[in-house]
Amino acid sequence: MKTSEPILSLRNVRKYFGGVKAVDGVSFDVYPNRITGLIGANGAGKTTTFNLITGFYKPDEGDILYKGERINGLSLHQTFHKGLCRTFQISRELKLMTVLENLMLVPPDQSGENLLKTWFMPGVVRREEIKNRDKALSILESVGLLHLKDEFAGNLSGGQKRLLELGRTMMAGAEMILFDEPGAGVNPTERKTLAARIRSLVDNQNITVLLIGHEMELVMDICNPIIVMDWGKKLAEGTPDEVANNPEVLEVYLGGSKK
Amino acid sequence: MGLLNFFISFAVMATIYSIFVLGLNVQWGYTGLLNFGIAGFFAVGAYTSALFTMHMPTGALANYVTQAFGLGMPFLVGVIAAAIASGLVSILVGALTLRLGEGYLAIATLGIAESIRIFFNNESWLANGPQGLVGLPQPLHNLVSPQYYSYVYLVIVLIFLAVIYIAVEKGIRSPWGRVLRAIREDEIMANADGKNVVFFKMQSLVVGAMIMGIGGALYAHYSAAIQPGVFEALFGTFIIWTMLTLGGTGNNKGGILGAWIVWAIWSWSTYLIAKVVPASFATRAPFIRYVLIGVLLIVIIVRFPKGIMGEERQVSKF
Amino acid sequence: MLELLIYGIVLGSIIGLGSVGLTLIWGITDLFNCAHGDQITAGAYSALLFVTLFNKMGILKGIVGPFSFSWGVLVAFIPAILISVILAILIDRWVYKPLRKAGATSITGFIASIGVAWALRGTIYIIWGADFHFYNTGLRPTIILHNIGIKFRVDEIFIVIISWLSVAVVYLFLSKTKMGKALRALADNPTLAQVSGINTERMLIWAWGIAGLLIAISGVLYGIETQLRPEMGWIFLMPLFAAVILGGQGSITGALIGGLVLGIAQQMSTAFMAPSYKPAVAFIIMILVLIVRPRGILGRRYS
Amino acid sequence: MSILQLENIVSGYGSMEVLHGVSLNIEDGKIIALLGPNGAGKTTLLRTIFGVVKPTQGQVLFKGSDISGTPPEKMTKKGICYVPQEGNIFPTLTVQENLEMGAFTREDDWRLRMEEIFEFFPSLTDRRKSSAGELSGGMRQMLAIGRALMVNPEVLLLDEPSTGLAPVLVDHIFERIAALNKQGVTVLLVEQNAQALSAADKAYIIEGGENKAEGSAEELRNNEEIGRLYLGR
Repeated sequence: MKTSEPILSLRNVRKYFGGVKAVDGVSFDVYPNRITGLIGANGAGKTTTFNLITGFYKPDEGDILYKGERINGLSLHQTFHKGLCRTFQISRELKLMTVLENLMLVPPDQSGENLLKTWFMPGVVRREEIKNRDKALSILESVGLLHLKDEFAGNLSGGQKRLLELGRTMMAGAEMILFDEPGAGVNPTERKTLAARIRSLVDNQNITVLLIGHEMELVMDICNPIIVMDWGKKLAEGTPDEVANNPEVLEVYLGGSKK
Repeated sequence: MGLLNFFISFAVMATIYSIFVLGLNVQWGYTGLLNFGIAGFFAVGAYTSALFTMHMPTGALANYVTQAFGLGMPFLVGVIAAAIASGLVSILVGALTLRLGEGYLAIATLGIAESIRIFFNNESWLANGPQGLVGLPQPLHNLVSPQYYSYVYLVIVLIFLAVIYIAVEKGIRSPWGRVLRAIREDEIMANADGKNVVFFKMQSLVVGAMIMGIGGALYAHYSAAIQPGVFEALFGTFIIWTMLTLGGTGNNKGGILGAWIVWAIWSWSTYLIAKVVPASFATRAPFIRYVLIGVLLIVIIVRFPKGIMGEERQVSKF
Repeated sequence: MLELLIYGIVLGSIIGLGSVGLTLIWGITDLFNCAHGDQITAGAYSALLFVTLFNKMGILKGIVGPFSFSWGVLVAFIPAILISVILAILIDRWVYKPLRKAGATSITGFIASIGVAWALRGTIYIIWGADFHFYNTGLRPTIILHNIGIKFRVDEIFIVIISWLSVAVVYLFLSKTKMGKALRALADNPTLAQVSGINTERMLIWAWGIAGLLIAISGVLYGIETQLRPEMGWIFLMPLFAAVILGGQGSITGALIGGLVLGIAQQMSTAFMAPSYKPAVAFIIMILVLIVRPRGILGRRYS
Repeated sequence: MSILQLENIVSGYGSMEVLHGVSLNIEDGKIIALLGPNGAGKTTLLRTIFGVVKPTQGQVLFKGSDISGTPPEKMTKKGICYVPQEGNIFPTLTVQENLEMGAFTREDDWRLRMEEIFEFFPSLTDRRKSSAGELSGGMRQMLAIGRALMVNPEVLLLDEPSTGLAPVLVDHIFERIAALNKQGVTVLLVEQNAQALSAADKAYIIEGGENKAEGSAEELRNNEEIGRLYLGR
């Protein structure tokens, strides 16, 4: 199963908030071109783990290695520039900006982000904008939001916001994407389409995915391996079958009624 | 003739206020930075330009006026120095406050502006303390006779307004402005999209503050006299907020419109109050404006939360 | 130094009392009320109105015990509180309620409250003018403790006791009574409070009423300690904001501690720099604390 | 006999209409599940029943009398309680104070009732004095339901009580809901997950603010089209 070097490694990572051990000594590896699942109950520390990886929080202890490089202590925008892109549990979109603007914001290091260049090198800025616009339009077409390109992002439905989020990760040109509950608030049927799109990101664009999910059918279907967290610790790790039959996981997480 | 003169001096002040509104719009309208300390940047700009362009007092005057320096430089140098000084102060303010939440930023800037005013009031060695500075040089003043000077100055401030307007519009409609608006909408999201939020907020704060510094300098040279009392929160900060809120937050044209409307109400009300109110009450009459601007602000907020002109749907130009 | 500490505690108690009402409204409605200071001014002047009236009528002119103020001032507390409570409730009905209905953000409310502040101050200027006023112009008796070499005014004992008593009453009200708990519930989660059968609009009247009560008391105490002028509340607002932020949103005990910290720091600072820098000291402390503890000393929030 | 009836409800927020005419019939003593995709208007429907949102057309009948437009603070007195999906506890209040707030509209003594609720959710008992914000997800959900039960409601409206819980806890919550129902409480349960069907007597499916299907839990489970469209099968 371990065909290559891990792209991301956590080594004994801890994060405490006051007295609460949100993440309590977690270690795992994520291998390239796979969808690794991260499951566990609310409060198990999954989202905090994401926040630690992407630099939203600094770990109190332990190391986070991305492609062999220690990245703990970098901030959110710095990990983005390393090639890590994340989504959020509750869709966040830039509400009073259009769908197209939401995507055009994403490409890193745009020369038009330098105020002096917007005044003195308008030609360069313009050419780049046209390039980014065309890329954004083609992504919108592929996720099926092209007809909404001039709509305010805040006016999209729950499912459309998830698609916009997906488009955003495609726009980022990231090597690894961390999805925080991409299926939340999406009905079971739409969820299947979403799963297929995530699958195709991995298969066709050599992207690595780490995914937090609550919907067992989604996670069991597309993730391998799966990591189970409970009370800030890693409880189990393995293939979907191994996890589903792990007695400890059955007891504290899945319960008897599940397969 | 009197009415025309009145109108021209009204227009000069409305134009200067339009410049302040543009500065605030960069900070609040496009980035969501609650700057309640405009008066502080206003004061820094005005005093810097005054100190750069005036000469050190000599002779008998030196006994009554103390100031740290007087470089006697040209008007334009004063304005540029005002922008730079105001920008530097904003970097200091930003370093202290930009990591705080939005409400905290508002109160911190309010406090800093008050502190700046207290500083100018207390430290007489710097700019003559509470008496302030008088006799600021006026550019091109020998071009026309003094009673027509406002006409010349109106042209000068209009040129400044036009240049600043174009520069701000260029910036806002480019990817730079897009990042600012993204920060306004959702800071964390902008950060997750790889933008260095603190750095961009700092840029917005500094650009806005430099514009306010220029506004302060233009005001100082027009009135030719400044003292700390001018830079109180009503005249220096809240009237500008009223203008932007009325005109339309996040819309530069709307902001300028708001500046002209509010300043019209403000200056006409002085005139009207003076006519209507009996002479025995004259000392208290100016305070009717306090009530007026207060009630106006409430009515605007309650009736037109988005202002006269709202933000356009598509801001980026590509 | 000890003397400055005592002055600091007096000032801190007044700041603490003033900021409790502010933090209460902030906690419950999410509104940072910029008019709080000017409402304090209005409270102080409403008492002045009645003190002047009593003096004209020639009643209640006797001085209370060892203090500097007359019985008229003590009696005037009652109408001042009434006026302040009604004013607070009316402002909420006329300004903030429409904003709530329109779903406006707390920032919008903050800007509107600036409008309220200016309107109130302008009105006070128009009625009473810009001059200073005093409740009583007589002597202000002092106590001198010779053995430790400090002196303070007798009034200050009264001020400290009333401040602490008022804060304690509000604290007990919020933690022990059903109405108090409902107010805290409303601060925590307005929608759920409504769902639980709590009439939120009626509770907000209570909240503003309590704020009005505290405002009047702190206004009159502040007037006894110093003197009355139209900007008194606005200038006072700066340390109040700082105290509330130091204490953490909605925390009563936090506001009191924040007030004491600021009062002491401000008075102590006069040993090193000009007294007119006192407001600036408040701000520097506030910013420093916020950098270390972004939610204030006692502030906490759950997701 | 039906305890709660919705007739052709039209409602929404401001100019945005979410429900375009939904009818439900909730029988006394049953568990009714309300299923449908995200954005179908399920939460809006609960909020409309409870008076948080006022219907622009149609009627909500409780025991035969029209209660549409009654403000939410009066609903608990009538015997209807509502547990929202998110923000369903007061985080800085203690567990006990949370329950006390549930009894806000009771004028009689509610202490006995509080003890009954602690018996019903025993794991809450040793956390009485803790701030509710410190509880785990499962305990929060129990507290939220406990708060609603303080007034002995006849009808309980639950909005996705299983969200974010471990499957093992979901089983537990559904088991408690069934136990409540045995005590005679009528439950209207909004859910996305198909598991709700096994707990319910009857289910309605709504989509796009309109009724799509209804039937016994059994019928809907065996209907292939519904399974494919709404249950992700």
